[in-house]
Amino acid sequence: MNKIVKSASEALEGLQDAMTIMLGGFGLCGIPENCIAKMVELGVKDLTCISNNAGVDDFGLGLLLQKRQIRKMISSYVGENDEFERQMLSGELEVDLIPQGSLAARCYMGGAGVPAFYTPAGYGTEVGEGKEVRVFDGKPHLLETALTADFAIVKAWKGDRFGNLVYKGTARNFNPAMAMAGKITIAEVEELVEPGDLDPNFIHTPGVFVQRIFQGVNYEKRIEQRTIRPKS
Amino acid sequence: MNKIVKSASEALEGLQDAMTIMLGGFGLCGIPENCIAKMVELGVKDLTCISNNAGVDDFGLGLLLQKRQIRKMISSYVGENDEFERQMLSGELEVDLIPQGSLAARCYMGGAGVPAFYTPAGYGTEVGEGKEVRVFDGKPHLLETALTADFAIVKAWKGDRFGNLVYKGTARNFNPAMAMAGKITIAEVEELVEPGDLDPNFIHTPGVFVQRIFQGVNYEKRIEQRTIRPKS
Amino acid sequence: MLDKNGIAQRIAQELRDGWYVNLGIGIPTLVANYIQDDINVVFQSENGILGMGPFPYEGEEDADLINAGKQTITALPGASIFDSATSFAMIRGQHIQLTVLGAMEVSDTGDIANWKIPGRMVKGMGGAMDLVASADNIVVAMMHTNKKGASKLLRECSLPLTGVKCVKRIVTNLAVLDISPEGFQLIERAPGVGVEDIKNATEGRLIIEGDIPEMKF
Amino acid sequence: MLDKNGIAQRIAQELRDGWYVNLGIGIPTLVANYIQDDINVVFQSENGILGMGPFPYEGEEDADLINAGKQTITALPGASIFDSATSFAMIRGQHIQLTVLGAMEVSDTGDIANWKIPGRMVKGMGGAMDLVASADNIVVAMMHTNKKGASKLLRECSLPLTGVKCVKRIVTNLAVLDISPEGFQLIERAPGVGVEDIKNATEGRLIIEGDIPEMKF
Repeated sequence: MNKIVKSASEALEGLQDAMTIMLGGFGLCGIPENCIAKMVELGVKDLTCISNNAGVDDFGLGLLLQKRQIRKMISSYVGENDEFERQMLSGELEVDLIPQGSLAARCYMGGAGVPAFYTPAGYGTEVGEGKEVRVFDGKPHLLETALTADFAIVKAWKGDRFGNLVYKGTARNFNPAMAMAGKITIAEVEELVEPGDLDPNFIHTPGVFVQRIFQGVNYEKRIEQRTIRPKS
Repeated sequence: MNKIVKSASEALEGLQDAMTIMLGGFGLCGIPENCIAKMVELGVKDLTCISNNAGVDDFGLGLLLQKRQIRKMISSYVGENDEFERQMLSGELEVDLIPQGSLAARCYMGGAGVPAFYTPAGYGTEVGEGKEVRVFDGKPHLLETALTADFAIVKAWKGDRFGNLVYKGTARNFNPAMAMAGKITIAEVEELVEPGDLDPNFIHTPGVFVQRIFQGVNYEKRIEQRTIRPKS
Repeated sequence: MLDKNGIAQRIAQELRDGWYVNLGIGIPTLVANYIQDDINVVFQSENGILGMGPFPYEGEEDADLINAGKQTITALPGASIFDSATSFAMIRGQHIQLTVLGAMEVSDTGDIANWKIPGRMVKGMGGAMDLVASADNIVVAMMHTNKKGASKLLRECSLPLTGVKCVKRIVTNLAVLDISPEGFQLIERAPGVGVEDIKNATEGRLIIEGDIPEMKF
Repeated sequence: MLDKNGIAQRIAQELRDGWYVNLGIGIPTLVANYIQDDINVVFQSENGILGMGPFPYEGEEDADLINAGKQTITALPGASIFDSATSFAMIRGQHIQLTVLGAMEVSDTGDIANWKIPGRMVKGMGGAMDLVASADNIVVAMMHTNKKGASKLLRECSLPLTGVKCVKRIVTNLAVLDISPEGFQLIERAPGVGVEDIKNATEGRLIIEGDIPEMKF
């Protein structure tokens, strides 16, 4: 069992125009930097990208937006991103905004084989328009459907050749749920370790969810809001 | 924030006849031995117990069955248990058998605020009788509802006074999902540790799900099927 | 009349020992500065942490440890980190006792609008819709009126909704109000603010019963 | 004619390098003894482990490390342990490539009955209903006939079902058969077993096309 590929290039083999891609990360934290860079280089286009955020102008998914490789974004918050705004307002970019918890659950359910579920989030708002409403215990809920993707691309801290992954800090975020929901799941990791180095008791993503894994290079790990307190 | 109670007795304060109780464990592995023993002593009765299994005649939930404290069992597999069989056939004990994956998911969903979801398990069988069927992607699914409990009682390896828990090996099983689904969740642990001793990155059950925690005593950890191989 | 810090300070009085609390961006974030010494609360950030601590000292920022506002943070002893699906399982499953968030408008039936202004760039709802649909206890921190002086406490929201019938309490620069079946129930006045001031600044139905005490700090 | 070990050995040939496999209790468990040297498979046990290894040496049993049959096991390097909800997320989400399980009856449309005999004590379906409803690839390991000599490969199951239209392949002491739209498609004969023997032992529709090869070991 060896899921190791040499590089982002090999990991992305089979990636085609118009595919649906999930990308882990929250803001710029825990994003698959190597694969995003390679996707820019490959020039695939008309992508549907499922990602909580859309990066900033010059980093993260913003890089794909600048090259107009994304046709549709499925996100919960698209933050400060001038190019995103321009494309959205001009109609070049289709945008589907989803409550963050529903987005996370829809990815998890997609990976877990649950095609639909009920959640109270978004009832009575435009998110609920056209969706089935059902009342449970006196409270109205929306029927939400699962999401899956042709490729799910996640970033982890450490991984082994079985595809077992551990994440660091809040860089975990959407990565585990999306790892479950890819037809092909690619994990880029900061460090490849030997099987057995990761304690089986403390693995965040079991290898069964991962098809390809590689050790990334040159992580920038940019900080969006560097907030500090004075040493008193 | 201190959720530590002195004993099983204090942990079970408020437990009353006819309540619904979830109990973690798979077979006799990872069961809350201290709380079960205390429940026998307290003599609460007419309980509805949600647990994957029903113990054996003289251990685990079998102890509560022997004292006829359980009115209804919700389980996936009730194994080798003569007293269980006798009570079930005589009609003293009501039994609701649920596919194991649906049972785990129904507890998880109960904790996660998802009142209902669709699963393919059990479609076309007696498990599906009376349940809504809906076809997704050509495949029929059953609508299953979430489970919650007045008390969820779980067994963990280590825990701290915030209620953070880690489990050991396959003693994890149903414990994390049930911990999420209790109105009051009690964790009995083999070892209480100081906050910060558990790496925040590797906590299985975040403390928010746990209301009471105590260090158990005299764990027997009985093995049901002791299987070994010869040293070659 | 209160400033933003005053609103945060008043909301801090709502916190109870042992509560898990989610603070939204803006005024709600300031609430953490006013926790009373004798209570312990745990802050959740919906990107995946319980036990969020203060900002790091300079040089100790960790790109892999941020809050939902994308700010660098620290983790306190007893913290736990989890993924987004688990985080919203906590929220949706009502394991978080209190959510404090800002609003552009609130209706007197407890509807809230805080994510979208038609004609302006939409950034998205983030976790707000999940939070307001789920939490038992939702306190809104907001200014009573907008920059033009128009009331933000309305009979009905004019902006696209974030959630319906979900707000429990509103703390503004002028008052504390609860959502009652009959409308905004006036609970407290801000220091130096009269009932008439609040009446004038409130478009929705306002219920005033007996003497309305001034907030205590 | 095959014995239980022979059935397991034949099923082992179905395994492909890199597959994740769930083996049920009984004959399926024996499959693990016959994995070819040149392939790597990972065994899942639905109580929460991937990378299940052989039984422990005497004295090394760990009460906290068991399989779904409640037997003490070991974990191989690269194993991972998870909770029941995650385990069935894997199963339901079709991340496990092959499920092997026993059956009391199979119908020629792929229905399976293996959990309940009316009038007898019911032990429960455990994970079987989730497994058969989800797996892409379900192989049944069973004896072709029951102890009274009656066929267990039927036109329709008489016992309560575990799942409908889910079985892909059946390996018995007599034959390998696939579920086709027309019924049981005979694929291979067990050593020394003739087509007539299989016909006589099969109550459901049996499709025999061309020469039926003997199993190779």
